[in-house]
Amino acid sequence: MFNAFLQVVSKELKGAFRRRSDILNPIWFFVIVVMLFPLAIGTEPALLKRIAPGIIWVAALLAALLSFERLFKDDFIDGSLEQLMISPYPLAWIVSAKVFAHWLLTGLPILLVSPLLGIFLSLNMDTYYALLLTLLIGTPILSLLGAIGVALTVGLRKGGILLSLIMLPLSIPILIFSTMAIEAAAYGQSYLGLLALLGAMLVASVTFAPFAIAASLRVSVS
Amino acid sequence: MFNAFLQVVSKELKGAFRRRSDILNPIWFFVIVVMLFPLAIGTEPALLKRIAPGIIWVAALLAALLSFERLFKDDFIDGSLEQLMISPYPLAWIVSAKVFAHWLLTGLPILLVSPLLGIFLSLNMDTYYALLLTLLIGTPILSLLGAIGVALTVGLRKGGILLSLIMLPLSIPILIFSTMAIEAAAYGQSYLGLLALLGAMLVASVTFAPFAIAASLRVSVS
Amino acid sequence: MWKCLHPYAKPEKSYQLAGKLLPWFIIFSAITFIVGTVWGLLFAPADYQQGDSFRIIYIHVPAAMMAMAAYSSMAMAAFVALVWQIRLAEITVIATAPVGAVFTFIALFTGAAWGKPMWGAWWVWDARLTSELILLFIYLGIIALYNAFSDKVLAGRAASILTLVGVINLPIIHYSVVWWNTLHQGATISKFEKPSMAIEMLWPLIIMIIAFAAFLGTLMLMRFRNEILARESHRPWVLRLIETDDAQRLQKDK
Amino acid sequence: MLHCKKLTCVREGRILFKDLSFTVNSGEIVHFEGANGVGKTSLLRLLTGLSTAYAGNVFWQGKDISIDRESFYQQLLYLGHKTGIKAELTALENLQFFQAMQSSRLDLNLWDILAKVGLAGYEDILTSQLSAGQQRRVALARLWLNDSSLWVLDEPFAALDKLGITVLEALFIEHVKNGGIVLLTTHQDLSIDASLLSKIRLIAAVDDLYV
Amino acid sequence: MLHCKKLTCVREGRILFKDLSFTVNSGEIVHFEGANGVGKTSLLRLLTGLSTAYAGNVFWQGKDISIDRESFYQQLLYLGHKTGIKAELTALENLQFFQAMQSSRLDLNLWDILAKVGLAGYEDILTSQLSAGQQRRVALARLWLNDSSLWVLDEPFAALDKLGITVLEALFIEHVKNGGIVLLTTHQDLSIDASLLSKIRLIAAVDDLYV
Ligand code: HEM
Ligand SMILES: Nc1ncnc2c1ncn2[C@@H]1O[C@H](COP(=O)(O)OP(=O)(O)OP(=O)(O)O)[C@@H](O)[C@H]1O
Ligand SMILES: Nc1ncnc2c1ncn2[C@@H]1O[C@H](COP(=O)(O)OP(=O)(O)OP(=O)(O)O)[C@@H](O)[C@H]1O
Ligand SMILES: [Mg+2]
Ligand SMILES: [Mg+2]
Repeated sequence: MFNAFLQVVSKELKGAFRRRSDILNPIWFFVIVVMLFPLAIGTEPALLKRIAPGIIWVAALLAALLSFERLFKDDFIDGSLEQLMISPYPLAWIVSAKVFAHWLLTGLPILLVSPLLGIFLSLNMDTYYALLLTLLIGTPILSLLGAIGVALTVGLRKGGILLSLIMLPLSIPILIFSTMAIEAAAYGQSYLGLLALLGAMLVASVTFAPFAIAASLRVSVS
Repeated sequence: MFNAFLQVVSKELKGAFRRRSDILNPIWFFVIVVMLFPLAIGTEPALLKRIAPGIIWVAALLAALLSFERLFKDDFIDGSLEQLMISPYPLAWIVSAKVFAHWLLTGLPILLVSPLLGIFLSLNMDTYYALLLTLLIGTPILSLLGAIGVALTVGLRKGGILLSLIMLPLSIPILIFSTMAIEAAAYGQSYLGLLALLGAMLVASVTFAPFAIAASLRVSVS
Repeated sequence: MWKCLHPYAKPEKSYQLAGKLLPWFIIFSAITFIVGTVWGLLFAPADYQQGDSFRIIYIHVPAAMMAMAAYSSMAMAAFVALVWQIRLAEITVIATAPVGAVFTFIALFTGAAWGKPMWGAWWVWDARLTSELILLFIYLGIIALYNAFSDKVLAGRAASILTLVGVINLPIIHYSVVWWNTLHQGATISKFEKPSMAIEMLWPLIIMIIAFAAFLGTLMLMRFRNEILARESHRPWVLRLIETDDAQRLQKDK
Repeated sequence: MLHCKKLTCVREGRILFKDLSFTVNSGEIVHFEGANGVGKTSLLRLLTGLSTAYAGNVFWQGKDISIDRESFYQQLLYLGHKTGIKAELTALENLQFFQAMQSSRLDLNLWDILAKVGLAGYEDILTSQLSAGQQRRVALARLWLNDSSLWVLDEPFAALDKLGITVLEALFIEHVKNGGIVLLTTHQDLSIDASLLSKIRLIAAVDDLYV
Repeated sequence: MLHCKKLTCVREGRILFKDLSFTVNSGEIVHFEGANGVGKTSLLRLLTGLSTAYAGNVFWQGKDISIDRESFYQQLLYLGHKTGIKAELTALENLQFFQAMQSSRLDLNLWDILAKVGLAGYEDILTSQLSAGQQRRVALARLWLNDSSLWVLDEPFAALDKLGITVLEALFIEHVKNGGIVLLTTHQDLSIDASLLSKIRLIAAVDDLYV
């Protein structure tokens, strides 16, 4: 059973590496956003520093939102999703693997490029650490919640818009807690409480989301 | 021949209305971005006002970037693109129709929701007019340039990332000129020169882009 | 004019021509490199403000200039490729792109390394820096597009189209960033644009620029030859070439 | 043993079939026939549990399939119009995944199987660059890999050339001789011995009954 | 009259066919045969000008098709593996678009044509909700609409039931009797009179020649 998990993850990763774009896209999206903002808003370092965490988190959220459509859509179109649904393993377990792979492909790259962003947007060390921690805890939650939304909408033609309608309210709390934490860090205050809150949300979503995703898929792929 | 143009446009629109998401998505994306920023950055009106034009234009650019993949991709997958390529009308003409429809579905909605944004981000009247004008001239250029990128990459598996890599440099001048014009407006200066420049770019791209798009399609769909 | 060039539109002929030119380019760039480097690093006087760190200019400025020169030659080749449908011109385009990208990267890297002591930051959103960064993206886009096609003939054509679209945009980008930037803040770079450079500093710079140009030519020729061989690898003339090459090597070994 | 009890299928308010009951024993090939749009695909999807019937139940070895999905799916192989092949992986990688996920026959050499379906020499080409028939062959290669007893195949012969069809029919016969079940739809005639083959013909309701 | 001169097709460095020349006169049906992956689809795409040959030319009425595309395309109808039907439009809307774009027969009643392809009653259902065979029927309905003389059809019978195939064959015969040309691939046997039908059989190169 654990082997099945690994197989699904490795297939996803293989496919993504083959396509290349799936890996680079989130990173690239980030670079774009971070390049565009100074160009559009102006180049005062003080201003940039002020809005940097917000920009980065909004970018992370948008990047997540964009990559979600892919999460089950391609599999739905080519029939692999059906095949996963009739595999002899619990569907919740299989989708956990898919969500994990998705996080490896979207959340992790964002973490990895964040030092670069720090330089471009002239963040200081403390702020940067807070940013990193919130991204580390927040992006898996985004992936899990997003997957529910995708699972609900995958069979529908009008998927895209519905997805973001569903996703947005779910993800706003994460955005708010995270930017609060980062701001606290920027002012040298403690932000452990906020991190703990985010952590609790992560635990809850890891526990319950897979079942919600599996149930949603059974409904929408029929 | 003009009938063919209208037919293509009306087919696109019909399909989009059927899917619904294609119409609402850009608007919705806008609303999200504009909602998220105050949440992420903080709600000081002075700061928001300062960065509002930048945010709106970046959002417009991202929305355009996201919608581009759709421009030829669906048609490529279901074979309609091939059919358009063997239609008895000049391909440059047909793709103009598609780009025009695309602008109606992405550029126009952005224009239509912009008053709302103006209110949300507390823009004053002059700035708002400048914003509207730059969006009016700038978004068609984006659609035309983007279409070249999409046409080059539509047959490729790694399309997504390549597209934004190609698109980004092409769209930066528009972003810069537009935000410059809006800022000039905010300081009460004249921005006619900048608008004229944008207008010249629009004329140039309307003239040349269709041929570049047609040539690219002949290369990448084969 | 194109008539007289026509024989060279054959891959074999142009492969040989490039082969004949190549040694001269190598020799010339080697000599100018040595002269320029020695003069610039050892004999040119130190800057009265920046001390010895200014010497990075001898790499930075030539690299930046060649980054643009490479693009101009690509653009011309792309135009020829698309209008006259000459495949060798396409080959020129993609033979040049990676070289240009590397020069651009060198300019960016040396600039950033210079900027840290001078401006106190690796990166500022200055006009020149921004347009150089965008140039790098354009290069990367062309290279990535070329590599994304599995059919190299189509790939060459696609890359040529993109190059041409890029060249129309390059001046626009240039001016847009210049204006954009001057609106917000004084040109950061202006303090280095002293009315004139000391003549002892200028000469090595000019020599280095020539050296970089010759080096650019060398790399272009080499990659051009490689690309032709790769594309024509199963044509008789290439097979013959490999045979004779092997034979010569065997003789040398003996 | 597969048993359907009073299946009714409704799509978009139109009744496709009503109170359909039948039993398939091991060792049988069942060919579902019927004109385009009569409901063959819909029926097969009901049998696999991918969609749920408007009314009625499907039983596998006497147990309702919607109750213990996992153990039913251990026995099931379904190939639909959409084949579930990843276009960005090679033929070999696709098969490796299926072998690891759904087969207990980990000993089989995938290269041999690819050779059997006529794809020797194409192992390392992305599936997207194969021809229509070759893509279907990649999907069908799973039949050789698999040890599940119930095969549900929706138009397996689509895009396949004659040689391919012959090879496949031989495989079906071997499978049912080993006690398996094959349910398939196709618009082409099967050249399988009538003793192994039964046919179920779906007919469009004369009066379009609306629910 | 369609004429090919020394066509060579190379995919991924593999020669599919080399120096292929043939001429098709009006009033002929040509059936391209060959195993999966031999290059039938690739050949048809060359004939339509959708892809460019590695070497060789295609002439329509004596003129190279890559020179005056528009007037060639006035005479061409191509249906590939992918049918070019929009899933989010209804059958009727799809046909309306084709009628407006590619046909001069604006007088025809689309409802009649839909009835002819067996889709009466399905006009207003989104194409995505039709069965596989019904979707293909929507695409094939274009044949009734069209007045172009050259039909290039890549596996038109895929997913089609027997009745559908019979109707289609009759249509082909009518088309060539009116002076048209039909080029098609299919893995099924055609029941068309041999006097109208010619076959071109592609065979895989024995030694995989690489360019
Ligand atoms: C990443 C950072 C940098 C980039 C991308 C960059 C790019 C460029 C470019 C494109 C040129 C134009 C070459 C030409 O005239 O054709 C240039 C010239 C020059 N750069 Fe930089 N530069 C950077 C940083 C710096 C720094 C930090 C300094 C010095 C403190 C510097 C000093 C110069 C000088 C003196 C010239 C020659 C100016 C002239 O004569 O026109 N650059 N650079
Ligand atoms: N997009 C592509 N890129 C690269 N190679 C391709 C592509 N499509 C097909 N090929 C290769 O070209 C060869 C011929 O493919 P083609 O689709 O023409 O075959 P076909 O005769 O139509 O087969 P089928 O009967 O399966 O439809 C195959 O070996 C295939 O691997
Ligand atoms: N996704 C769907 N949503 C709604 N109705 C559908 C859907 N798919 C099929 N139908 C309807 O159900 C009916 C039966 O479709 P089904 O795909 O089962 O036919 P089929 O017998 O498999 O036909 P074919 O031989 O063409 O494959 C059709 O009339 C079709 O309109
Ligand atoms: Mg079916
Ligand atoms: Mg084919």
